[in-house]
Amino acid sequence: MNTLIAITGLGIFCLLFEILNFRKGIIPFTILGLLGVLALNFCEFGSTESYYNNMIMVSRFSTTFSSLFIVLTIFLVALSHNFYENHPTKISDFVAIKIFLLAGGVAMVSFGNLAMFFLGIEILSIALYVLAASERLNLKSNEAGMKYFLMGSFASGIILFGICLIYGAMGSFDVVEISTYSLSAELPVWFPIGMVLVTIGMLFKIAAVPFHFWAPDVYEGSPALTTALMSTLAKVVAIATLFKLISSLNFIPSLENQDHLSTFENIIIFISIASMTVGNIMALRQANVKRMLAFSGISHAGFMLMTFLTVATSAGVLLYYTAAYALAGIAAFSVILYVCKNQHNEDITNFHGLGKTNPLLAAILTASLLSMAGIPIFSGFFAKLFLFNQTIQAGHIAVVIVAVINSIISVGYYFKLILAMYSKEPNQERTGKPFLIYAVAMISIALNIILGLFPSLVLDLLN
Amino acid sequence: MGNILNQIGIENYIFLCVVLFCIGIFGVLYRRNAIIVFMSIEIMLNAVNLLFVAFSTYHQDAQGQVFVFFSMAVAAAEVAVGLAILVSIFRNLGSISIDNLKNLKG
Amino acid sequence: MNVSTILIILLIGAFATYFSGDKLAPKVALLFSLAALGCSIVLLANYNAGENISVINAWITQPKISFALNGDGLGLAMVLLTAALNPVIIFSSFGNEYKNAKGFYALILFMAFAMTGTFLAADGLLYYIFWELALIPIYFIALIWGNGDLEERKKAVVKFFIYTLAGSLFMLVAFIYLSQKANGSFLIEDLYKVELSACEQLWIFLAFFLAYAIKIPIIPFHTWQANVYQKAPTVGTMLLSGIMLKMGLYSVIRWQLPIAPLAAKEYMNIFIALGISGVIYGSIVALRQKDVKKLLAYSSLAHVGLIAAASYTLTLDGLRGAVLQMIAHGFVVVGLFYAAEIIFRRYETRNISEMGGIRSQSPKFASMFLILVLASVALPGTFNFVGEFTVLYSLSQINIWFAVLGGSTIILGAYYMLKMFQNVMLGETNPKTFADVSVNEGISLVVIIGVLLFFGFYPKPITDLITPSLETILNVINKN
Amino acid sequence: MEMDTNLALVLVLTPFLGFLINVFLGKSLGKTVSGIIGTVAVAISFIVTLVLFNQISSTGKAIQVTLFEWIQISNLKIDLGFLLDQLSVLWLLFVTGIGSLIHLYSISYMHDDENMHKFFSYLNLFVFFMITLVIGSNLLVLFIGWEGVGLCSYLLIGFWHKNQDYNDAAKKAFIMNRIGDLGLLIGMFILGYTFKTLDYSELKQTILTIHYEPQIVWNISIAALCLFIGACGKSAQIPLYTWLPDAMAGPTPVSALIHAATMVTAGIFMVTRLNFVFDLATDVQTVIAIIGAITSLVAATIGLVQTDIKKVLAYSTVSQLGLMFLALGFGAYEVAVFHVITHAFFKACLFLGSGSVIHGLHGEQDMRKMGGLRKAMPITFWTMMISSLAISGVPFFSGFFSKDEILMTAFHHSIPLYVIGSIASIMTAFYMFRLMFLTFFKEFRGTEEQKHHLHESGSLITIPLIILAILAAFGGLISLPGHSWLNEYLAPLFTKVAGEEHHLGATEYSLMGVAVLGGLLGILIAYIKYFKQDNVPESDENITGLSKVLYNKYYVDEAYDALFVAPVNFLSKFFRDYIETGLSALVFGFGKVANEIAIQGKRLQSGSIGLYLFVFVLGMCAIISYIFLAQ
Repeated sequence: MNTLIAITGLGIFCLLFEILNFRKGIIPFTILGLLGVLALNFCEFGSTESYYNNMIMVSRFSTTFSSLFIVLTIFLVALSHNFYENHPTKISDFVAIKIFLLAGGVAMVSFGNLAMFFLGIEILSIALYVLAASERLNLKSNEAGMKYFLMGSFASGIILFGICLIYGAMGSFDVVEISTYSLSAELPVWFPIGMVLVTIGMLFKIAAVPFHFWAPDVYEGSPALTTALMSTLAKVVAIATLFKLISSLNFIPSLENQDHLSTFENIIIFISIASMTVGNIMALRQANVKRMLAFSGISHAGFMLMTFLTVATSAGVLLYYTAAYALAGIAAFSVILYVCKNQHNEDITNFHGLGKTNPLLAAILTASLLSMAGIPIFSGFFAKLFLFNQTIQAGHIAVVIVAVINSIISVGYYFKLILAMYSKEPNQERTGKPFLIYAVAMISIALNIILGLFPSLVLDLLN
Repeated sequence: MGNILNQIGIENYIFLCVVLFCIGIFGVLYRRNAIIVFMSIEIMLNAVNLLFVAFSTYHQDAQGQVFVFFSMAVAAAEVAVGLAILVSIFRNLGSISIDNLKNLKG
Repeated sequence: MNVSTILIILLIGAFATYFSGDKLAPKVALLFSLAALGCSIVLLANYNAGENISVINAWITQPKISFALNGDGLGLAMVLLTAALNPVIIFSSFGNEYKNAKGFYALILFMAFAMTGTFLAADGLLYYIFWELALIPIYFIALIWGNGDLEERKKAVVKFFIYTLAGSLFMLVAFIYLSQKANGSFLIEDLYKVELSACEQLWIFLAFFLAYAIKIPIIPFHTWQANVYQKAPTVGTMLLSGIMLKMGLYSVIRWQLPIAPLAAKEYMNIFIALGISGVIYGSIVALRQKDVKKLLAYSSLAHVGLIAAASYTLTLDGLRGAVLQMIAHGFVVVGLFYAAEIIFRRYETRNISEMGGIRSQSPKFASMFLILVLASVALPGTFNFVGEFTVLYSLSQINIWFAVLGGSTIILGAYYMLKMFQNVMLGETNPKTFADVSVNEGISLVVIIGVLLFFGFYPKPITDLITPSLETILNVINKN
Repeated sequence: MEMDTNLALVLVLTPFLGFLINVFLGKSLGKTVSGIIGTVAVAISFIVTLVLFNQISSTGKAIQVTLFEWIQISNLKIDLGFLLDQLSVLWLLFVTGIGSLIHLYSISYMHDDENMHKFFSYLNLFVFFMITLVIGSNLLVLFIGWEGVGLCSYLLIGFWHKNQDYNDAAKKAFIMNRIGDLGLLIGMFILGYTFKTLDYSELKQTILTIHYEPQIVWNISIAALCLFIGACGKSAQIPLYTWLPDAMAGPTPVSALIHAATMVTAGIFMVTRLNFVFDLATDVQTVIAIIGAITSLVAATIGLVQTDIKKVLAYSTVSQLGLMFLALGFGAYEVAVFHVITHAFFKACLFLGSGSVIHGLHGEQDMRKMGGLRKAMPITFWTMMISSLAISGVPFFSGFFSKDEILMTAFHHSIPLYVIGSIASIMTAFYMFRLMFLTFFKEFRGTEEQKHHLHESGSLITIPLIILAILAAFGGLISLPGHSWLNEYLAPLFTKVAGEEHHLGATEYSLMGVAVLGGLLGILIAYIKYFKQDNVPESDENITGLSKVLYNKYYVDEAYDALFVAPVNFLSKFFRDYIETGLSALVFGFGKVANEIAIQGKRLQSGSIGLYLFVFVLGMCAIISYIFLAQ
């Protein structure tokens, strides 16, 4: 709870700083602030209380995920220094928006009431619409914003309808009450329908097939930093929320009662397989790196969805996977931000010869890509390992086989980028070594590897 | 209130709202003018709001009606952002037909 | 002092090499590889003294993955092979100038680290991790420092990487499945204990087989080999053919057979036949190769085919012969590739037709090359003969025809190797001048030849080293 | 015991030492010195052999020396050890003896060659391996020597390595030998897992004590057959004989030492060594006899028309070897051994003589360009004449006794083979004297300046000739019909009673007569054809009819090329160009498919919001209907 308040306060402060005309300080201040928030969040760690008659429920799940979000936001904020240095007027707004977005995210994982959940989603989405369209004069950015906005609000319409039906069925928005009702023998059919609608809405947010079409376009169009944000923070928030929604409303058991479970699981399996496959295969032929990562994100969404086959036990795995994925993503994007700083596009050609001009960054990008591809000692590998382990335990070995085949395909495009970096001659000289970018890249990849070497650190938080 | 509902029956409200909602959806699907698409989305939201109210009466419980305010506020905020984007698109493109937004693809 | 020391040395070595800068890198790398060799010899001494040099530490609790290294005879033998070849390989590269040498040598050491780990790992997942790690350095070595047209090279290398990765991922699935059966543990002992139905065993066996057949390679999974050997820098080729192939063969013995013995027994003949057809196929294809490295690639395809066939016999002789032959082949193939490199340094070509008449220019080199050639065709008195004899003998126990067909390597091998020798070394004096072998080059070759001849007449130390652990593995195989 | 070990080691290692010295220091030592070193090294082993011979023939019991365990195989352990018994020592005697003579000869013969030290190092290496082959205590040690001598013959045939034809000959020799070696290996395997040992003495024990189930007998026959294939390879029997004539590409001393006296007899040695195995495989013995007979005949017929002096000798060697195998086929091992020895004497002498001729004519080998050398090089002439008489089986020369015994044995077992053998020996007499007449009689047909330089070779060449000639003349004494020293000496080796002493009855004498007459007949024909009518073989192009077929060796080489080499090469090309490419195309295929799908997929990602939302709604409806309307 305090975390949420603190974050919001921080956002407001950012805006104030602009007014007090104290731009220089914004980034460091925010980072410090966020670190403080992180500390605060750790204090709440382990405690499970609910505030404002169950509007917010702080639980182990919410705190751990919130801290992940905060860490990611710290990185993103740090990156935005370099990103916005050419138009300083924007900086406070955009930092502030990111902070509010974080607030939305935290609200989403720690909701105790569907109203809070809806609010959170909307805060997040609206912030994202703004960020996506934030380059006013760039048509691409506008288009991205528009597409995201239209489809996003459509999706929130669906979600709202779902919530409404749930309410109709249960007569309450309170998670606890719903979860108790949902176990009762006979339920109006609206409840599952509502749940499914909400799920679909969330699947849109995490860009799972067939609700994924927006992702590549929006990722490509929006400013690189926003893309980074979407593909890491936003995706993680969405998947975490969906997970919490399904687990905390006892949706699975209630389905079991109406023996819809198998059908629901089939849906999940289908969607996750479809997402992996479509994502990976589509990524093969992409020239634009952001677009490629969008598709890779879709496939990762597919992987993450596999955790929904074992909701009861796989919170920790989900956390680990998201952490690994997001950290790798941050590292990758920080390099992309550096490379494509003054390019008008993010084509793979921009990366030619990076291995010669900036060996360190090239190494980091390689590492993060390898992590996404699931090569050992990078946490991406262990994430996949634990995921497969879980899924095989649940007896869905077929899904694992498909997943394996997919991770083979994925190597194909991840290595296209690596090849470009190492086997081509540099086609531009890259000047300057922006400290923050290097720092973020190194820290995030370091975290990624540490996670790989000591997976238990994170894994046991939720087991 | 309750008795009216008893006469009419909640199902009809649901059907009505579903129909409205679908109208909204179809609007979104088939209209190319961004403004009208917005409006269709609004229809969807309002259909839901109506259903909220209906349910809240059905359950004899105010939460639903409160929620409607939430959703209205949120919708307003959304549309504000949306319109802002639309304006800048209009500035750059001179049109607000969503068919012109096909540069990002493949 | 336990086996982890050697890993640490190599890892530190990799970093030290990278940070020592391009000038020093080769020396530092050599230094550390020698240190590793020394360490492994000390370990061998301790092991023979009956000291326990294995390591086991808990690592990940859920699922139970432990950092377990198993220093038994078999593992040590392979580690010794790696540790002994590594300095030779590094030293052999001193004649060449590499741009960004620090990265190059660091990668070599890192690869040595990974491969050593693979040979030592006693935990399924740890093993898998090392197995994958070994893949990355060679990828970059071949990609960045390789030769030939870039696009071609890229195709070859990426194919190699994806292909091998594809194989090993299925192995990973198999491991996970096994660990489920072994209630969550990846430890090799637990995996050995797992009771599997025949059907399960078959699938597990096939999953492993895919990984190993691609790595070894057994036909028809060998398509990556020749191209990568040709494109990679000779050092990379040496690492690949000298040590990395042996990872696959070693794994067959250490993991595949004991874990799925029923399947191994059931389908023994099929897999032996595959291996042997590899022998014949490889030899025949080798006959008409224009590129020395490609020819050697196919020749080693033939040899490893024989080794694989031997290990699938599930007899003590088979396994022992396989291991002996692995080591012997490791040395001889490194020597041959090095010889090819020496010629390349002088003639700037790997095309056999552009060579010839070297013997009259550099008799020393010619003689050494001849010895290597003879070793690779398993002339008695060379280490390879010991291996090949044992291998063929074990095959003859299963079915005399296996021995006959496998033995055709004696004839075909002699055919293509001598043909190659004749076209490369003999004939009218070559117009291009061939500077006599330098001291550095000489040393590497002499060391290799020395090893081959010594163990050719006195293989006992190695046999005594490996036999006990092979027997234990056999006991696991025959437990039911 | 200790003493014996040291002796054995000295015996083996001195040639090896010589090899090392010549390899590493040869060039600096200078030609003569390296030559002397080589010769001395072999001479020493010869002396050692004499000592051992003395000891063994006195004590009569074999010396077994085990150095250390070599190869461990679960059910049979293989030591690196030596077995010095009557057979091996006897073999050593002429290997080292003739070896040292030929070394001596080579000092002068190779003196003009820049790589003389290399030549001697190879020769020494050869002797080393030959000794190993002979005194190995088990089949695998024999195999070391077996392949080792093969290697040396490869090196020496290709000694002038700038000439690719020679290299081809060398390669051919090595590979054909390898075919045999595979057979030998397989034979070993079968013996190995049938009797759990490869050690001669143990093997003998087991085989003699074991009681025979059909399976074992079968195994034995198969093993025997495989071993015989091995012997065929080394000893140039049909079908693996074609390498020997080509091997004449090597320097003449090599031909004398390796391809006449010693290495090619390794097959006979091996069979004799394993006589207890072959005795149990009677049908295999028959095969051996037949193949031997046929080989001797075929080779002899080819020999009739050859014009290259060394080729003639080469084919005669093949045919003589055939005769030896004929004897082996009848289990008359001692007879075969006897002929091996005598043959070693006179064939070595002949080769060296021809060498001296070639030397005198500066490398001319074509008999059509020789003639009338009798006056120019009398010693060469007389020595060769003696040897020719010996090989033609003229009475009281060594060849007479040995060949006669073979034919007698043949007569006792199978008349047809006897006939074949006799015909072969008649031919032998003919072509040998054809050679003699063409080379030494009438007047010189070479160029003027060759004629000008004609001279007798130096003493280093003539002395060995003379010694060998003497041996060729009187070598027969070691096994006179009636009371044969050799048979008694070798008796302990053989399981069954050594070849029953032919008590010289009427048959024997008549047989002798026939043989002698045959020999004389051959000589006579040659005399008439090449002395009286002194016609000279036509130059290659206008050779016709049967003689053309013979001159081209029945086109066997061509046949082999067509049957084996060509198909393999075709296969190799086919695999390389089609299978390989096909396989890799298959692998790349997966990637291609994925990419194709991706390209199609990009179409769907058309950028139109309408479409996206449409799919969205579609998906939603699908899901809901699947869950709720499905049942």
